[in-house]
Amino acid sequence: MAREDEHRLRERLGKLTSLPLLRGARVSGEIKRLQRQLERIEARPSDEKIWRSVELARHQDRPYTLDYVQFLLEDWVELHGDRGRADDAAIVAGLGRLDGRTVALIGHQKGRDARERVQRQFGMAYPEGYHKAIRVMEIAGRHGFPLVCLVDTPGAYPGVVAEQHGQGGAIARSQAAMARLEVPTVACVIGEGGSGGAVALALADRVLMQEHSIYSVISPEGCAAILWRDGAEKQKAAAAFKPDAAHCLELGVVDGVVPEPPGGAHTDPGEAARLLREAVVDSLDDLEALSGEELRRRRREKFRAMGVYAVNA
Amino acid sequence: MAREDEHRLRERLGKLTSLPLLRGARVSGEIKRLQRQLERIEARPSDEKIWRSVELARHQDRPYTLDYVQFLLEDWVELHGDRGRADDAAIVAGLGRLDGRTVALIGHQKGRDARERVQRQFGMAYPEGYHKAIRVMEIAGRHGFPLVCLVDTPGAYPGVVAEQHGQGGAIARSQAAMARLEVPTVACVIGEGGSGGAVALALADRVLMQEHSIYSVISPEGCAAILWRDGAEKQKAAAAFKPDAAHCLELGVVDGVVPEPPGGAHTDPGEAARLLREAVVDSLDDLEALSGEELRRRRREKFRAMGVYAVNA
Amino acid sequence: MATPRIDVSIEHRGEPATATKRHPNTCPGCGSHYRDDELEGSLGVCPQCGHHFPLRARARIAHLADAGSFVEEAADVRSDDPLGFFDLRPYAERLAEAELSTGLGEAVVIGQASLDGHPCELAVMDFAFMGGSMGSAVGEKFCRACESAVEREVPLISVTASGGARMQEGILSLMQLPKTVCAVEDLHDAGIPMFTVMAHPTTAGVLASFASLGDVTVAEPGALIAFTGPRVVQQTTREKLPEDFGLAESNLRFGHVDAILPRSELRPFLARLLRLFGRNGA
Amino acid sequence: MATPRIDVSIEHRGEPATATKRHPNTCPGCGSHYRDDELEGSLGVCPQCGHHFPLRARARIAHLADAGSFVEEAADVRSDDPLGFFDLRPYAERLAEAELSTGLGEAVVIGQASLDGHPCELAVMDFAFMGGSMGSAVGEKFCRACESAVEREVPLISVTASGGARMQEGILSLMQLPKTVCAVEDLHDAGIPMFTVMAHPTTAGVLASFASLGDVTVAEPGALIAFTGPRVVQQTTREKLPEDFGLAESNLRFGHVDAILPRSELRPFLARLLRLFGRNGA
Ligand SMILES: [Zn+2]
Ligand SMILES: [Zn+2]
Repeated sequence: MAREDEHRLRERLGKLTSLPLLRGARVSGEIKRLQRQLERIEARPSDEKIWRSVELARHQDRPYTLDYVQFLLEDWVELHGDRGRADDAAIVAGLGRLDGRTVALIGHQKGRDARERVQRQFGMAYPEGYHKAIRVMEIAGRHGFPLVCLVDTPGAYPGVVAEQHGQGGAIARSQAAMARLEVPTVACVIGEGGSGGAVALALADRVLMQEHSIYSVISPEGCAAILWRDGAEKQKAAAAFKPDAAHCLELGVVDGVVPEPPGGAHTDPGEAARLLREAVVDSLDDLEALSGEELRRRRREKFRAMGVYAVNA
Repeated sequence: MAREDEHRLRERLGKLTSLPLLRGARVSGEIKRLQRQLERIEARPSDEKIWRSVELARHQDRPYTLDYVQFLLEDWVELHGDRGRADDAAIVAGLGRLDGRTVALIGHQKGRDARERVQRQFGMAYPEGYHKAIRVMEIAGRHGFPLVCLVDTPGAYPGVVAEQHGQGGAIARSQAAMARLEVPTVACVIGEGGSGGAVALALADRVLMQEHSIYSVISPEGCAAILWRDGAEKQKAAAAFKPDAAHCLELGVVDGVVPEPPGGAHTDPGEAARLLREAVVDSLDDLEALSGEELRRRRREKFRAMGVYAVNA
Repeated sequence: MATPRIDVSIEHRGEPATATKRHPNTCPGCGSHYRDDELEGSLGVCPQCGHHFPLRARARIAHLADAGSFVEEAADVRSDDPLGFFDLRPYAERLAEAELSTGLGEAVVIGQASLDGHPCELAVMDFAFMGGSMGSAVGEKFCRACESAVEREVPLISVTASGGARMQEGILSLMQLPKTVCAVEDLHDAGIPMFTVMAHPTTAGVLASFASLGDVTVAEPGALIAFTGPRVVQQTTREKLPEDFGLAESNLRFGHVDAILPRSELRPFLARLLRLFGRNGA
Repeated sequence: MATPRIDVSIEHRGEPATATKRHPNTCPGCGSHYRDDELEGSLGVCPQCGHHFPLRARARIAHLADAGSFVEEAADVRSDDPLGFFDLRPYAERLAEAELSTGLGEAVVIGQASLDGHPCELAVMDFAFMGGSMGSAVGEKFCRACESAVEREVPLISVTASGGARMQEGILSLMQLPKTVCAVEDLHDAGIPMFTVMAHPTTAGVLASFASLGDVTVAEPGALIAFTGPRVVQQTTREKLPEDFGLAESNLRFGHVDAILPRSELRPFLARLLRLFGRNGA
């Protein structure tokens, strides 16, 4: 399997020099990073490794969005509220300076202790959270601030009021707002990238995943309950739908994998943040070479090309 | 007084030929209409006449927005909901064909009987009503449909939940949406143009008033209660702040007065609708000669110039 | 509250796991039973109580498109099996079975048509094909419908019926959300209108992407329209659900759809919209 | 419910008509009394309980602007009396009295300044001038502040304190809503940021126009921020009002402001915003 995997990645590396987004001096750094990833990923993750990522992605000590904000940004100003109904604490948004430039940052936010978990609904946003995100995206667009999104949610909040307030429409409109932006956008999955609630913040020019994060259409438990009719088959489900970073990269769903300290991001949050910062800044440096119109066009083209289907002869 | 008034109107007529919005063939029609108005308005309305307009504007049989829709539009399709929380029945919005062109129409809607009055909150919208309006304005903008607004509200709903949902911000954003549109916009006050709740739908290229409608910053009762400390002084208050069409025209707040059948619009709704239709269509015909950008620029300039102030030497 | 982890799932209103299987031609509203030709004659609407039975994609197209006007597009686009997905049965087997039982290549049918003489593009989903779930092929076909509409400068009419994303394609099925959103944004930018008809059920990934972005949105009576369906909400939050949770009627009240239309009124309504949104009002 | 007809009014939280007149230097929060110089030294914040006394426009500018940096603009713009308005007293007399008692020409002071070295434009309202009500002169001066900010490509900082529209100018005062909204839209289009500081009270016409359209909006603790004030809501709807109805804290909870900042933190916060929104992050 290792051979096959290496081949795939080398193939990706081979394509890289012709990728329109990566040009000139930046390409060499990009290749180096991918080569480092290549070295780390010696084999396609085993089923056990996939499950280990699920556990690490949900680890209770894993750094959350506001932890990374502390490491990444200067002059952080958190912005609150959707200007309509609420300030949803499951999504945080604000402005700060990253490597000398002002960026807008939006991320899901889980709670660290029991009280905060309830206050932030375990990182599961209501429509109000996505409306707040859209509002801050519009500020970014108006003032030319690049947008950085950190994705970390089990999914959008599955409640009565959330439905009444239009959960589906809010997620659709958050993606639409990202599809319209004419500023550089980078998203990174830093923990759980759960379904629509996650992708609402991930329609970006560059989508990254931390090494031990997961990105999936459904939770392993949910998938097991529906397809195996037994929630306990969650490991089997995860092995089948492959939410780990290596597979997402292989499927072309994400543009890069951000390494974590050995043992996972929670073992050394400072180092995890340093690695995240490097990846985000490199991506922004690349993207800032392009006009807003060009960014938008390429962003849409990228997502337009996603998926694997057959064409019957 | 009649002399002075006639002088003012004639002065307005004199300026008309140089008004940049009215050019070529349309000007003659415009002048004719103003001349007809001039003939109707023989004297500055007396205090009694002002109060008569207040009563007619609020007359329980006065045609409401949906009554005019019946007369004005073909292929009417009402659009519902703010896509976030509610469908506020105090504002109706939709699409229809007016004189061969598709327009978006938005208006306050009062109820005719007790049940409907409650359902429509006496024509006093919640923020949700303004959000619905903004949504339909955006559809108009996207597809190049001219926007027609019919204004008829005692004011925005003065309730706890309306405040919690952001009444002030909603009214501000509805105006802002109108300030951004690049399609022709016409608003007509068809009854009560009460305060912020009214102006939220009236930041238009052309603002008209029906002859017996009123347009005011506060209700006569409210003004009397505050300034005279006695709500019963409402007639005195109305005489002082002059909410009638003639005075609004004189102050440059509205661009034209739409005649009503003798005795008021409710005495002959069909004729009132015919006169309204003529005024709206004429306005649209004029405005459609201009580019979207030009419309927006002139619209903002018009409102930028509103107000009377002194400059101390 | 335990941490809920599910938010995309395929589920079916009014069909508890324990219920005895009802014959598809028996009305869940009033218990009347119909022959196939009876239901066809009534557009799948129960003459007794007005219940709207699911309408298959071909039947929907036959109803909406002017006779002989429909020209199917992208019929050759089929699902692949990128993950080699295998739950209780292989995905490939499920696909083959769906194709056999429905006579369709995928859960959506797209193509050119005219309605009341107005040229338009149709994208019609079919719940019978794997619960109308959205995988790569559905996403691709919807995008092609958008592009065909843009190219021919005609409005797009989209009829949705979907339990959500197609889990068997893993993360690729989730990517159909941003993919279809981008296609709709291109449509918007080109000034092409999109009208959405939400049939039962319109849920999860489809609701959270293209279905919510139409210029005008109407729903069929009684259709479930929810991002998270009632069973999952109930299981994860233990909340008491309102009687009409997630139904079209509730969605109208909460401002999410423009109208609820009985099937018989749908065609004239769409014709009216096509007149209104036609170039130069034509 | 009788049909309520009021929705713009000047009113004052915590000042029922029947209350005995409190000395302006007596804290309504804790009853402490201060000398003028004591309050000046504490930026008008009660050292005992943190209550924020109203801050006059000049004092606010002295606090926010770098020493000597403020250059007033449009000081010559004054109110006129277009309606010859006369209630219990003539409007002209009220204006003269306001000018005498406040030393200001109008309820807003605008001008160029720098804050922590960052050039900016200030538009600061003063509640002491006829309740901070917005007439033609206030609207005009606010628009000029926008234009000055656009011309010099510097951010606009707007501090609001207003009971609403100035009734004595009738419909012309209402027209200041769309007028100032247009000015802010021009500002937005030019890419110039606007930061809004909502002081007590920010209500009615001002809240329903420019005050709500800033890029970043902060409020002072305890400030009343409402379109319709509590007294009118109570009178017209007979609803029971929540304890914190319309207060800054309630507005934060309902998502209408970005933050509540004690006056001592306002200047560093604005300096941070000016750094963030500076050209090239400078
Ligand atoms: Zn039945
Ligand atoms: Zn105190």
